[in-house]
Amino acid sequence: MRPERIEQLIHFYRDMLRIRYFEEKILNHMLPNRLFRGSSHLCIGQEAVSVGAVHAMEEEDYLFTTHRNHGHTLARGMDLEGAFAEIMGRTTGVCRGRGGSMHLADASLGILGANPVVGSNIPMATGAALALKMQGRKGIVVCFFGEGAMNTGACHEAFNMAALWDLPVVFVCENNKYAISVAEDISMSDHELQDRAVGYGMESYRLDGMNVLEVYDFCSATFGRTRRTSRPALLVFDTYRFVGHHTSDSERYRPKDEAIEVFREKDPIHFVEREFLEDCHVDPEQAVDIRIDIKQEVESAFERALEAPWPDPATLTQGLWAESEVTCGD
Amino acid sequence: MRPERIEQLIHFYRDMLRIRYFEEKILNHMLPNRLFRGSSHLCIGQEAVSVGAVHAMEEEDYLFTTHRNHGHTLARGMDLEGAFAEIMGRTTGVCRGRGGSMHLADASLGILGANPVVGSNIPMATGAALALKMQGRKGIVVCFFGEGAMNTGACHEAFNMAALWDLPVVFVCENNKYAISVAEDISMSDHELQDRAVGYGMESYRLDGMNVLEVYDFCSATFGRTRRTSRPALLVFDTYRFVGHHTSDSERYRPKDEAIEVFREKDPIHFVEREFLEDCHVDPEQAVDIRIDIKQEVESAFERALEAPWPDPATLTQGLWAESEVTCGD
Amino acid sequence: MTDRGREVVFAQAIRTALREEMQRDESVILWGQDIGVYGGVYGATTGLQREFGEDRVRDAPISEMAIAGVAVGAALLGMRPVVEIMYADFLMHAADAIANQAAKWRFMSGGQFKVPAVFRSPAGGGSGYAAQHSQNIESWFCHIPGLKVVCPCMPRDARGLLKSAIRDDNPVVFLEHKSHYTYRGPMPKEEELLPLGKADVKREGTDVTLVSWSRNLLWALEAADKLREEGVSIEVIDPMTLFPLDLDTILESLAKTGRLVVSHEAHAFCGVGAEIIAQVVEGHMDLLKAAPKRVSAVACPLPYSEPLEKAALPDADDIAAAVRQVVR
Amino acid sequence: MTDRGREVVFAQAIRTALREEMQRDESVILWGQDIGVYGGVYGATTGLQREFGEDRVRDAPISEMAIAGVAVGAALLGMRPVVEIMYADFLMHAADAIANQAAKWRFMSGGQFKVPAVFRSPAGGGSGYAAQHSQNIESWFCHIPGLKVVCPCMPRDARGLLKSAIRDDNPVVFLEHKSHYTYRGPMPKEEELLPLGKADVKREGTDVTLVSWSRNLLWALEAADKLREEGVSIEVIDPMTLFPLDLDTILESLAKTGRLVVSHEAHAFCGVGAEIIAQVVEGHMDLLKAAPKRVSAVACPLPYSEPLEKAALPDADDIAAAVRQVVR
Ligand SMILES: Cc1ncc(C[n+]2csc(CCOP(=O)(O)OP(=O)(O)O)c2C)c(N)n1
Ligand SMILES: Cc1ncc(C[n+]2csc(CCOP(=O)(O)OP(=O)(O)O)c2C)c(N)n1
Ligand SMILES: [Mg+2]
Ligand SMILES: [Mg+2]
Repeated sequence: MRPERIEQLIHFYRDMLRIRYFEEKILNHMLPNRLFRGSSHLCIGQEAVSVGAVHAMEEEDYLFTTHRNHGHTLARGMDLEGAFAEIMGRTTGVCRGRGGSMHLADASLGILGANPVVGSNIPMATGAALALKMQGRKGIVVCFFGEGAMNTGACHEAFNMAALWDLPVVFVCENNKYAISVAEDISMSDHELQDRAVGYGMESYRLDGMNVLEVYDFCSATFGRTRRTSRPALLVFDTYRFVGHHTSDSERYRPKDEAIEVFREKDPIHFVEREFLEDCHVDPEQAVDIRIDIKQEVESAFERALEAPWPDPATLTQGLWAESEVTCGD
Repeated sequence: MRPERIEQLIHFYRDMLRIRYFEEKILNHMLPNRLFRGSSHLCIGQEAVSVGAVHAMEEEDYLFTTHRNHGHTLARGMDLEGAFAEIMGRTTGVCRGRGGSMHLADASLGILGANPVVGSNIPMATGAALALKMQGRKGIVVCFFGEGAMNTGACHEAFNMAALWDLPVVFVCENNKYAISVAEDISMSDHELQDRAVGYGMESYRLDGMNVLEVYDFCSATFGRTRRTSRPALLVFDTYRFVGHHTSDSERYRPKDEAIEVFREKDPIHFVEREFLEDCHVDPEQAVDIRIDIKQEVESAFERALEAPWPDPATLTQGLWAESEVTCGD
Repeated sequence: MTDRGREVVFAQAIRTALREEMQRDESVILWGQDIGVYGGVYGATTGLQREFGEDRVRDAPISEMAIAGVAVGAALLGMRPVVEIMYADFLMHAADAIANQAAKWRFMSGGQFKVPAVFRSPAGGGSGYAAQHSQNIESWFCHIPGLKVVCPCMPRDARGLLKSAIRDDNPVVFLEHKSHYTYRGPMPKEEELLPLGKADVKREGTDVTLVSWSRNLLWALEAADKLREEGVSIEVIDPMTLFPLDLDTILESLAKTGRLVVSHEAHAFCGVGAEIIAQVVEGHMDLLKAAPKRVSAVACPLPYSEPLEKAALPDADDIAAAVRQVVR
Repeated sequence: MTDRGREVVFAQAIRTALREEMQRDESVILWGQDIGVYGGVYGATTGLQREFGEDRVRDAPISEMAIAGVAVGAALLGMRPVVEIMYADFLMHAADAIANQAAKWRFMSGGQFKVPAVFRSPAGGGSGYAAQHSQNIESWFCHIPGLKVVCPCMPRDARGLLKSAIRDDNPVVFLEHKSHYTYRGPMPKEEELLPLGKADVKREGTDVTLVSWSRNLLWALEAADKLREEGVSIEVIDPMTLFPLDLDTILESLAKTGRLVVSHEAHAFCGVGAEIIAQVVEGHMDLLKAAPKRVSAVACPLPYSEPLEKAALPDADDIAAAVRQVVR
């Protein structure tokens, strides 16, 4: 492996760890200590897709995500403290505590938002791509969603419109096998998800979502093509969610050992450690150092977030209405 | 051609003429004389699909249609007078004047209704098929819609559900090339409409919709298979609407001669006369007699409808609420 | 009725109604996301798939338009589907099927068809699910002729009303409060049906008529308790069914009290509170000794953060303050 | 303003607003079904595709969810989409994009984004389009914080308000009446912007305040003319924007008249009429000398047949009758 490639891999490794530790903090600390409300949807097991795909994006690109957004937003560089604070509902949160875990957004990073209404981000991403195209800008939009979202009418309508209007958007479907408790075979008549693009004449591929370099390489190629041609594409990545759908999932719907077994075999972080770091002769000490380093980074962001103030109820409706610049005659 | 086949053909011919004359009455008489309100959507040019498909249905089957429903409802045997009266808004109309042209329904014939909200009949037909299946009845549901409806989210969601749950419903798409003014290539990214079924693993075919016997034969086979297997299917028939989208269409969107040329070449009624009646050596006099006969039938139904009373405004809200049989304890 | 029954949680009351009706009538069938093995995200259908099988209790894809539209079609042919839309916010995806189709199919056909479908959905805030998982949009469906709308609070009522809704030959939107599934209350052992369109006086009183429903009714009762100590006697009315609305029960109460406060968790603007006040003043202004008052959510999307959400939603203190104003 | 301008039809006023704003601002873009060559089913966009090209004026597939959802996304990145939903009834298919996304995106992000999208749609009955092509559901959108809702009647107002709606940085639902596109009225030649949220007194009067909007305003004016002959002086107020509602103008009028009638074509139950009455009585009951009244459509889906449709919809006679009741 070339040195730049090894550098890249280490970079990905750090990012995947950062996401993992962030979410482990939510699961192991924030959950038992009731430090957040509603529910939080973790992507433990899916980090390779987040990191591989997001790193294939350019600065001028935009992304839309879903309720399961920590991987995408952190990979794109969302401030850890701002993300933690948001999930805690603090005023220093990235959305000033208005959104919470399901709604992380950061305009400055091109994160146009997380949409927990399943499927509804797909037309919105398509619209953002239309804006880029009409403005003659060179970015593309990357839209993440789960396999369950492919059954929504919104998905279908947007796929057609994106393909019809040649819009620079890439749809990244993370097939983690479940939509809450509902496995693919209970909700989809056909399991070749990439075939859903056939009726729109849209390019589509199905790939392994556990190998971060493969995800990165394929996304780079696809994003690049979309950037050049302004044609949309669908990428379906097979992955797996190791933890519950959200932080209060009984997991009654899957065999007890399924997650453990898939984890043992396929954890995308172990995968990097095993397959690559060993192969590339990276010093194991270096991996340990990285882990300690990232863990520390996450911990300290968490601690700072915890000290942040709560929003002032007097500011409740602030920011609801945009000040308009309309000046009316007479 | 075997004698039964000739009989059948003559039967189809009569039915197609009945639809044609019915609609010509709307176009040439009711429209200039303002005998109906809102708009009426004519299927002149599409009669072969209506007649071929509906005759392939069994008595125990049900059908759902759209704003463009005269072909389907009349082929299924809807009373001409009741249909005219409905379009005139009379109390003797099939829906007591409540529905009008866009809403023809007749429960006694298994016509579950016409749905002018494009696409919305598709989940409803799917639901009716679910009912048949759960009740262990042997019928199937035939759901008609235009190619424009395939772009609706409702269509997508219902296709998946029908295929997923193995429901006895056949989706019959009449591709008449336009959705109001919008041609296929302006609204659909891919023009192989039958491919829209691929993503659901649903059987689908694209066929000529101008040859009534071919429509009939293909539908008979498909409906029969769905009846036996309880698996849905999609049939796309290529056809053409010779008149405007509705009775006040400027038709600005298509070349002036397009309709005339397609009509000259493909009118499904001429087609029967030319290709079959000649081939089958049916006495031309017999065809003339049939035309006179049907025209008379349509005329007299129209005249009777015209004499029917208007609904009494005092009955306005009648029938809104179903009387429930719930008896509640003290 | 003498048997108050045992205490059950709200979810159990819903489950009981579903179970009883499914046992009674084969045509009652359910689908919705995660209602099978998972038992529904709020546990309202736990065990029903095991008891009644995968045919009658189906997990559905994330396809709200079809979940609702398929229900309408199945109802036309004699089934009694009771579908669950996981959050009431997503009724917006099912709005065409419910408000354009289910509500109108019978009328448009001149009375040929019936649409005995029930659309169940958890609504409301209070648990930090933020703006897109917390709405109360009962007024949308009340605005559409052809639909009945039910918003129960007490477990016993929920069971009795859901049973009636299932047997009703008209489409019913049945809204449950998502932060209320673990609320406990008595439920009689024997079967009980409650009529749709009949309000219930939850607390008798003579000074003020306080109308409230769904989980918000708890805050109304709390305010009534509080104010009793201050010497104000409040009659608390739970309409339970919002359409058709039982105005008579409210008017009867107003004849005694002359003072009206309506409180709901939904936004005020074009909410059901506005309708109740309008109906009262239009026909019966003479009954009023003071201007009526509404207590409802602050006009903004519901925020996630706890102090903000608390500030946005009405509570017993807000209601008590409004009551104090009308008795002043 | 001195120049009353020439007479134009309502459709022309809409077209003028669109054209002027498109000329002024490249980021104004349109899509919707049949708005290109066809010019929209009611002619509101005739010629715009020819003038501005197929990129800025796009025919859309029958995909209301995406028509609206794509608008939200494009607005986030600085475009000003003005989309047409062919009939307001189909806003139900777009309800999630409008009410869950457009209305909330800014708030949920803590104010990071703006959603300057306009959702235009022909609403209303009166032409025999029956139950699924005739609804007035302005109250649905008024109920959702984060949306502005505009329902103009006069061509001049429609143009001035649509221009403001397009320039507004918040999402606006802009409802036009489908039986009203050929209604003629004066429109000034020069550009004119009218502020959202400001009512207009269409007729001054001293005895009764009559609030009405959209096409129904014509019946209100007709009733006012009729009653003038009977010696009743009516002040007719057109709120024009329903959210935010200009209550002040109504209250000012009530301070003179003490009598209120609200008339709209939408159904009464949870309609905007209920809201106006509720706001008036909640805070200002002392202004009222008589019980307020609503005049609106009969509570059933709109029937097709002419005598039935006429019976179902409010008209000048119904309004006049209500006014006579309040002045009695
Ligand atoms: C329109 C809509 N319907 C239902 C839900 C409830 N819900 C939240 S997440 C989820 C499952 C989503 O599955 P998938 O798209 O595969 O994403 P994953 O959670 O697996 O990442 C469901 C049904 C929702 N949020 N939005
Ligand atoms: C949901 C919805 N959107 C828009 C319309 C307006 N509309 C009525 S018919 C029609 C075109 C339908 O085209 P297609 O499905 O091809 O059927 P056709 O009219 O050609 O038979 C449209 C857009 C509608 N009725 N419903
Ligand atoms: Mg999934
Ligand atoms: Mg067509």
